Amino acid sequence: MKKDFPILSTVLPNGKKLVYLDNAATTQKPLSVIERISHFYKSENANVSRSAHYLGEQTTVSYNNARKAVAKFINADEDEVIFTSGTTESINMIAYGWGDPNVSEDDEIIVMTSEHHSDFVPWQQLAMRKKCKFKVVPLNIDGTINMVEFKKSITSKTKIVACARMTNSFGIINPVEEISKTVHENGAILVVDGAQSVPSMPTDVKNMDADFLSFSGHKMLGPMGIGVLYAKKDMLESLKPFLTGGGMIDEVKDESTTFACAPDRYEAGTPNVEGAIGLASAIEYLDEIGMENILEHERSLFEYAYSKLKSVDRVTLYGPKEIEKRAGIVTFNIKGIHPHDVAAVLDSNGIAIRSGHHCAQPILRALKVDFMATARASFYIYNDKSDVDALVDAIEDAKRRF
Amino acid sequence: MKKDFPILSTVLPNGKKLVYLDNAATTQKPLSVIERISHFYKSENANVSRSAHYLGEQTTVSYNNARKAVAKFINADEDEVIFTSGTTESINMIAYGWGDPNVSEDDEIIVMTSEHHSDFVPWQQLAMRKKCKFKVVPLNIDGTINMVEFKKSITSKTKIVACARMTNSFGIINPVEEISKTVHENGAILVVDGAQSVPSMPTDVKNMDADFLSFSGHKMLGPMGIGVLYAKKDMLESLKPFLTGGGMIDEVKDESTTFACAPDRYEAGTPNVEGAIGLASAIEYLDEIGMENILEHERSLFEYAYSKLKSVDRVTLYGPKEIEKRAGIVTFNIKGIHPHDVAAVLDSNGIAIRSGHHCAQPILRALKVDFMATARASFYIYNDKSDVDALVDAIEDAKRRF
Amino acid sequence: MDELSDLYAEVIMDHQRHPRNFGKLENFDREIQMTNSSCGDQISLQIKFENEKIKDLKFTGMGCAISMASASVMTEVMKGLSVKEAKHFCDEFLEMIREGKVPADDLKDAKVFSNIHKYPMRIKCATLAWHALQKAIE
Amino acid sequence: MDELSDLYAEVIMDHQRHPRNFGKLENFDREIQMTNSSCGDQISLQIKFENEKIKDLKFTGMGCAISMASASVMTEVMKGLSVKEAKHFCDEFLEMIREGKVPADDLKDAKVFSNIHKYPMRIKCATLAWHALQKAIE
Ligand SMILES: Cc1ncc(COP(=O)(O)O)c(C=O)c1O
Ligand SMILES: Cc1ncc(COP(=O)(O)O)c(C=O)c1O
Repeated sequence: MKKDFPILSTVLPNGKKLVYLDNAATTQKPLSVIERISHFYKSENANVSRSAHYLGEQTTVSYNNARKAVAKFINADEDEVIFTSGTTESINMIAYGWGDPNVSEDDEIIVMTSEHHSDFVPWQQLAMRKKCKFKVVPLNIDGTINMVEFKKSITSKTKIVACARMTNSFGIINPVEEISKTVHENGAILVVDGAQSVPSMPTDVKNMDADFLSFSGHKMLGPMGIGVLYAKKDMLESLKPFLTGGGMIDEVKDESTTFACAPDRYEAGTPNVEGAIGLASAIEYLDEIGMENILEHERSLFEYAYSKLKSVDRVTLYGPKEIEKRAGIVTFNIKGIHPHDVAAVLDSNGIAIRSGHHCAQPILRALKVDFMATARASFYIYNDKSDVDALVDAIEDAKRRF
Repeated sequence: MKKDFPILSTVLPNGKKLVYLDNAATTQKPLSVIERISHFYKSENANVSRSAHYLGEQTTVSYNNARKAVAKFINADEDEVIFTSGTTESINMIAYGWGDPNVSEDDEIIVMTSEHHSDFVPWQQLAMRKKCKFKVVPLNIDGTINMVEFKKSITSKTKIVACARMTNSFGIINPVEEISKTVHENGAILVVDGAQSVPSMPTDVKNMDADFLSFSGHKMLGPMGIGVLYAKKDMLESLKPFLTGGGMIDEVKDESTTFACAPDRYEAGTPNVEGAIGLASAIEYLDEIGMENILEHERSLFEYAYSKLKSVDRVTLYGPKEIEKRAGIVTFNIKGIHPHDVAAVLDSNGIAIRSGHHCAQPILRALKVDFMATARASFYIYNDKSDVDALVDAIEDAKRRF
Repeated sequence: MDELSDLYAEVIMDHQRHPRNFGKLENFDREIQMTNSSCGDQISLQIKFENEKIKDLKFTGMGCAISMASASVMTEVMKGLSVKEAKHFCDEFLEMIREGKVPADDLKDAKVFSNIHKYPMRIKCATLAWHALQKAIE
Repeated sequence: MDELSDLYAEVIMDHQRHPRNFGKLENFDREIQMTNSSCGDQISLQIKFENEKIKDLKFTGMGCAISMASASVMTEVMKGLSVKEAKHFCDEFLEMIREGKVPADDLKDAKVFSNIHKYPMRIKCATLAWHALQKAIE
């Protein structure tokens, strides 16, 4: 499979072969996606919907088909799929578009301590705008959600619960089905951050009963600058258009504007057609492998890495041990070496990992993680055991140097 | 030059050669831009800033260089350049990020009747949120701004004036320097919509003294999904971060969040690096031609088309006659034929134009334009006189058929 | 002629030039306004019912040849139909346009729009009046 | 060794292992906290002035080898300098790091960071403490 990804044959200036283990940050693109983008600009490109000529028709059809492909991929209806620029914009769109008109001072908003900043700060800021309660659910020592505490914190005043299906810090798969039940029993809505889960496991919005789901194209083989907001049909009534402008209006008068129907009403301005068709092409590639197989593959690499690293001196591994709670992310620290220095030594060995707070300061603070930072190796479809071996060797190199 | 643009050699299924005259909607991409994008995904792609490895470094350097290129192109400082997903998002970012915290009930917001919906609706909605006055400046009969009325409408209560430097409906170049003076004398801020002007003429933010300027990559040879918000340094104090999340924070605590410095604080989430470097590559191409030359080229095609069409029976041309008020957009109607049908006949002749309201209903309503819609042919760097000849011939064909 | 006659068939051009039932009813039971937001086409439809039947209907509007001809044809074929028949007719028409399905029943003049499904950008034009009718009788 | 010794020079490793002036001052005139938001490195810097001179300074913080060593070196070279000299020294250091400029003056141990400008992702690490000082004496 590596040969489908041109970048994976990169050799660093120092002669080392690239081993890309930073997939939770962004994934590499197969040739089919890269070529789909080129083909778009070489033979289809026009503005969408409003230009009734040959190219405009090509583009509009491709864009609509991309929406259908995304809808099918997550088991949603077409009208429930809104294209955005990424997970962060999707979540802000819910916070402003649904939160602002529907949340008031007496309400409560609940997030998990393990949320990514993009699924934490927008809710915190919404709570600040509304002067309402903002509850952060504590974690167990292994970084999983403390479900007892979560169930205690939710009340009839809770309006919104935000939760990632998979965390980016430790790669923990949260029990969203169970959370969803509790949320709906209490009359709140569930907003799921799928930035990590959608690329790595099967997604069925009806099964998990999410009211909103967000994810990013670039983390699942697609191009940058495209993301998705899934909004359950029932929510479309109460979801206010957030960005306004061309393409989302029905009629503009001096005093007032009427808006188009969903999904158009939520897509102001020229959409990123390139991004949408690139994402659709990525989905085609993923579907061919099968999302079940992807999860299994990630887990097998995780288990292999975990079993090798757990006995390595000075190495601390974060997160739960149970494989069913995890996907392909190994988060660790080496005693006495700051993760940035770990990353630098690994990089000199050709190995690309991420170091730092991973946009997840609350969990690092809560678990009192050394340096308030970690190293993180994250696997994807094109990684194999030899990549893990290279990682382990490089960790030994880091230990020797520091 | 046409050979730099692969799509321009398209032959339609009916055997007609493509003549692309829908450039005000979106432009085609030169091979250099298409290949820059492929190259990025084939050998540089990573997440920006936070991934300290070989690819992360490549990507970060390319992204920063793209910002420098954009800054230089409009004579701004690097910190004043914020990447967005397009003009529409840029304008919304000002309306929410500057408008909401700085406008109150007693204030006034002024826009021109000729604004694009993306530079009209966000201001109208802001005024509605704030319950403040929303003034729409009337036009002269030729669609230019009535400057006497504009100067009468502005008062010491005016907070924001929004104006396109070039309109997309008729391609009129507005006197922003003069408007800017009046706006600042009255203590208001000037928000310039550069979606049409930045691609077609030299831009110097210091010269025009804009407080904010927005534009889109896709209208200037760049990819879709990338845009720019220029914010004058003085405005950064009062411009609140609008989208929140990863990458724009300084420190996240449960109770509060501190934000990073500009421009990072305004770029939440994984940025569209592909888009930014694609735009930088487009700017390189444009710079080689020279923006002065581009304006001159567009005007020469406009004059040629205007002189041919003005004597054609049944054809109505919109907008001022003075060439110094125009760039390469010819807006017209044919008596008795709806512009959609005009576009369909032209399309069958291989000619791509746009028909409809061009996201500019207010001007069409104000000028009582037939059908509340027009046909619009818009030229760009790769068009030539033979394209205009083909347009004129196809107009005759439409007249024969209807 | 050429491939354009696919789109602008004789019958369509005739209805466009001489729209039937164009205007306002003196007496009507239901009035529907609808716009096609992407292109700006507008229609206003008035209907007079009698005994669960469409006794009379008229339209006014602004739009391209396809949307005006389609409205004209629609009013012509609908006049006199029962509400149930009209609904069925609408469904058949919309399936023909959107999916290219050959209609089971005789759609009369409305059949001339069968080529439209090959022109995805014009589907909304051809269906606007029919959507307005659907809304009026739902 | 290999190219990594470019980045982690002996002197840097030494300062990282044994940071100088690490801790808190009993008495200080100015305290500055600074974070590198992209990677989370933090520094807290305390300074005691006397006669327009930096009489004493100490730091605490958390960060990578580069940022900690750079803070340690900075405190060492700055102790005893006049505010004016310190400002100048800072400017020279930052130009060396950011643009790779060979410093006109003798930057003493601070020169070991001259390779950092080849590592754009580490520039912020190497300059954090110096920015904190700049802010303290501006
Ligand atoms: C004058 C003007 N303003 C704003 C826009 C909106 O730009 P975008 O659709 O790229 O957001 C456009 C183009 O559609 C335009 O021509
Ligand atoms: C769990 C999670 N949520 C949200 C985000 C934000 O996604 P993006 O940066 O693509 O907007 C990320 C990735 O950075 C993530 O891993």
